[in-house]
Amino acid sequence: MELKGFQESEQYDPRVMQDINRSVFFTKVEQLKAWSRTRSLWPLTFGLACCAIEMMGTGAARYDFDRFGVIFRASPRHSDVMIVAGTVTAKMAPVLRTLYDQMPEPKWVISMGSCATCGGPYKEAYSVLNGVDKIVPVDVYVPGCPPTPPALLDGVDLLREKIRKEAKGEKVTDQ
Amino acid sequence: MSIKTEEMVLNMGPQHPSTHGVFRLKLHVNGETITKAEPVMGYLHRGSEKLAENFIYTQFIPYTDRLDYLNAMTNNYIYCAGVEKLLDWEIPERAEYLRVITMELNRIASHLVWWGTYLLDIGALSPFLYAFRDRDICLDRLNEISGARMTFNYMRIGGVKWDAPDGWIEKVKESVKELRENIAEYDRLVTGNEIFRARTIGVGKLTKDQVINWGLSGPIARGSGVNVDLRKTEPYSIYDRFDFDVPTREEGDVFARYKVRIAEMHESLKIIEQACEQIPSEGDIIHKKGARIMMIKPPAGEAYTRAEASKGEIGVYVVSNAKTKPYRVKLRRPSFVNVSILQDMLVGENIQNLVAIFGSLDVVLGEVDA
Amino acid sequence: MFRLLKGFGITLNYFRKRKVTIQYPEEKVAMPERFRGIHRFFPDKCIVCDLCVKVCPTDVITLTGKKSEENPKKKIIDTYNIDFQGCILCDFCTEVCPTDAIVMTARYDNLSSFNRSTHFKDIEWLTNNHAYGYYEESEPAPEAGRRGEVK
Amino acid sequence: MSQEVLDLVVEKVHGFLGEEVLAFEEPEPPAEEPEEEEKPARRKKPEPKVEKPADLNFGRPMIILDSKKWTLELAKMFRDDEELQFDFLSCVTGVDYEEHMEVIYNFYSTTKDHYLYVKVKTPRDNPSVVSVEPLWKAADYMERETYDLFGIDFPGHWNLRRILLQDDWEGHPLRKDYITDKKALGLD
Repeated sequence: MELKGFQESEQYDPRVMQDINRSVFFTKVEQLKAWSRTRSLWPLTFGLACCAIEMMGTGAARYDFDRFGVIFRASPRHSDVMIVAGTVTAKMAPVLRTLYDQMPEPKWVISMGSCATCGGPYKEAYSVLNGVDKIVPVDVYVPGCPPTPPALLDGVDLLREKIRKEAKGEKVTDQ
Repeated sequence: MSIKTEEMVLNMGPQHPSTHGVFRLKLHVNGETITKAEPVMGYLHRGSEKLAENFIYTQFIPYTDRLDYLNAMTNNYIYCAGVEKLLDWEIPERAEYLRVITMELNRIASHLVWWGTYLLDIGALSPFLYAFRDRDICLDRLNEISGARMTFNYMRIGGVKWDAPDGWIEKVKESVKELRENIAEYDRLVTGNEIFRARTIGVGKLTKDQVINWGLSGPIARGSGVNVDLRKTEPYSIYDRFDFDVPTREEGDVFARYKVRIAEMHESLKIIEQACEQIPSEGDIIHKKGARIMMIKPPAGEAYTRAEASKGEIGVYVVSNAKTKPYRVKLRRPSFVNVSILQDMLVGENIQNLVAIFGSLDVVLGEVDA
Repeated sequence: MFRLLKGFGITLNYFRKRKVTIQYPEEKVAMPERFRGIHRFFPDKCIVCDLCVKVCPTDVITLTGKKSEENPKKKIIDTYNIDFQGCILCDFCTEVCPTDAIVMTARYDNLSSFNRSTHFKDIEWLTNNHAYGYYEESEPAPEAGRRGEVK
Repeated sequence: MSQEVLDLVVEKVHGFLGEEVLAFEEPEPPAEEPEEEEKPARRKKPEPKVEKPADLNFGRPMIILDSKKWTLELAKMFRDDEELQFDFLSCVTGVDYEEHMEVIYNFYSTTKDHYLYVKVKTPRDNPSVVSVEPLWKAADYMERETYDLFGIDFPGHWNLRRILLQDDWEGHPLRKDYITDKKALGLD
C-alpha cells in the first residue's frame, strides 16, 4: 500500500499510524470486490444428470452450501457461477451456450464430474460433447463420477481462491 | 362475460428448475388453459445402448447406474438378472438378500428425493431439507457396502461385489427405525397442509383405462387403482419370501400418487426389516463363475426381464450371440414411457397445475433419454 | 389452522435435536473404508498383466512395462498413467488386479484444479498418494484377493 | 401357463390369418404362413450359433411374424379378444440382425395375467412395420424411439419424428453399420 501522506505524518506522531493500522483496513477496490464476490457466489441451477443430484445434496442440510454464501438461482440473469453438472450432449450444447451468454459479467464456470470435463463414461458415445470447455471457458474442474458433495465444496473453494488471486493481479495457472 | 384471448406458445425448459433436468415442454396456451402440450426430450441422450455393444458384459453395469441415477441399485439388478437369465445361473442366497436390502434402501432414497423436490416445486422449501437429510441416511448405508454414494456399481453378474461389512446389518436395522420415525413425521408435516391439499387433490386425474393404454407403471398406475407391482404379481429375486402390501388408491390424482409413494416407503422399510432378520449369516456372495468378470460368455439367445423400479416397470432385453460382448441391450425405462402421458394429460389443465402434475410423474431425465 | 401449527411444531422441535450439518472444510467427512476415491498404485506389486487396461470401460489407464534386469523373464512396470478426468471410479481395475497393485483410496478432496491436464496422474503421483484416505498401506484389502481375476 | 397361452395365441393367429387369406385370396395355405416357433423354457444351446438370431427364450410365449402379416387388425385381435386381452404394451424395441431387422412387442394382460412376445421381421432395406400406436398409446414414444435409433418406419403413427436426437441428425445410430465419428460431428 502506497500511502505517502500518512508515512510522513508517522514521523511526527507514530501513534497515528498505529491507530490507523488498528482501525482501518486498506485494500484495493478490486480486491474488495473480489472478496465480496467470493462470499456470494450464486450458481445457476443447471442440473443435467447424476451430478445434479449431488449438487442438490450439497445444497441440502448435510453439507449446506449456504454457509459459503452459495445460493442457487433459477435464472441465468441472477447468477454468476454456472455449475455444469452432468453430460453435455450435442442437443444441449447450444442451449448451454445461450445460458452462458445470458449470465452477466463477471461469470465463472465449474465443470463438475467427468462427463462435463471430458465426456467421461460417454466419451465414445455418438451424441455426447467431449468436454464442456469446447463451448464455454471453464475455471475449475472437479473430478469424480459424480463428485461427492465435499468434493464440490472443494471445487467452489478453489474458485474463490482463483477470484481472489485474479483480483490481486496474479495469473492463475496450476496449483 | 368471456375474455377474448389469443393462443400463445410458451416454452418451458430445457433449463427449468422444476423439470429436474433438461426437459422441454412446448405449451400452447389459451389464457390460462393449456390447449396443446408437446414434450421435447433427448437433451440428455447419451447413447448407452450403443455403448453396451462395445463392452464386455460386466463393463456395462456402471452405465446402468447412470440411467436412473436415483435408483441405481434396481438398474444394476435388472441388467445382471437379464444376463443371469441367459446364463441360467443360480444366485447364492446371501447375495439375493443383500440385493434386496440395497434395492429397497435405494427405493426409499429415490422416493425421498421425489418427495423433497416435488414439494419444493409446489412451493414448500423445508421438505427438501428433511428429505435430503433422510436420504443421506440411506446413502450412508449404501456407501458403506458399495463404496459410492450414487453410482454404486455394486451388483455383479451372478451375485454382488462385496459382502456386507461387519455390523452393517445392525446399522441398517437402526436406520430403519430412524427412517420410520422420520417418514411418519412427513405425514404430520405436509400431508395435512391445507395449501398442499388444495394444490393436489383432484388435480391431474388419470383413469384406469388411460393408465393401462398408455403403459404407465409404478406408483402412477397404483395411484389410479391398477394393482400392478412386479414384486408381488411376478416375484423376482426373493420377494416372495417377504410379507408386504402393495399400496393402491382409486382416486388417480396427484394426491393419490403422493400417498402411494409415502406408503411404499413404509412397505420398503418392512421388507428391509424382514430381510435383515432372514439373511443367512454366512455364505457365498457370488456365483462361482461370476468372479471372472472378463470371461462371462452367455450362450446365444435373448432374454427380457422386468423388475419394479421406484419409477415403474424396468425391463432389460439382452441379445447375446455367444460372444463376450452383448449383441444388443435394450432398456425399457419406466420414466420414458411414463412421460408420454404428459401430452395427453396436460390438455385442458390450468397452467399453474402444470408443475404439480409434471412433478407427480416422478420423471428422471437420465432415464428418459438413456 | 391446527394443521399449520402442527407443522410448525415439528419445525420447532428441531431446535433441540442434533445438528446434521457437517462444517466441511474444518470438519472432514468420514467416508467409509470402501469408499472409491482416487487410486493408489504399488509399482513393486505390478506384474504388467494389462488386465486393468482391458477392463477399464473408459480407457483411462495406460501402462508400459519393461524387462526386469535381474530376471529377464519377468516384466516390471515402467509407466503407469491414469487420466483421472475420465475415470468413473467403477473399481473394475482393482477388482481384476491379481496382485492388488492398484487400489482405491478414500481420498475425494483436493482434487479439483484449474486445468484439465492436472487430472492426468502418472506413476509417481499414484505411488505417493498415501497421505490421504483410509487406506492402510501395509495390508491389502482382505477380500481383494478372493475377488481377483483367476488366471 | 406359458405353453397354454402360446397354444391359444397360435390357434387364434391361425384362425385370424386364415380368414384374412381367404378374403384376400392369397395362394399359400394358411397353416404354414405365419412363421411360428414355440420355445420351451430355457433351452440351452451347447454349440454357439452366431448367425441365427433367436435361439433361446425364457418361458415366455413368443411368436415370430413377418411384417406383412402383422396388421393392425391382428393387433386389435390381440387386444380385444376375450381370451387374450393383451391390454398392456410393456415394451417395443428393435434389433438389427445384420440380414434383417426385428421389432419386438412385449404384451401383458392385466386381467388375465399372461404375457406374449411378438417379433415382427422386416427387411433391412426399407424396414417398415405397421404401427400399433392407435391401439396402445404406450407405443407412441417407444415406436418413435425405434424409428429414431433404427430407422424402422411405422406407417400409421400419428407423429413419427425423431425423439431423442436432433431433427437434423443423419443416420440411425443403433444400426450395426453406423460409424460413430465424433470428429466429424464436431463433438471431440
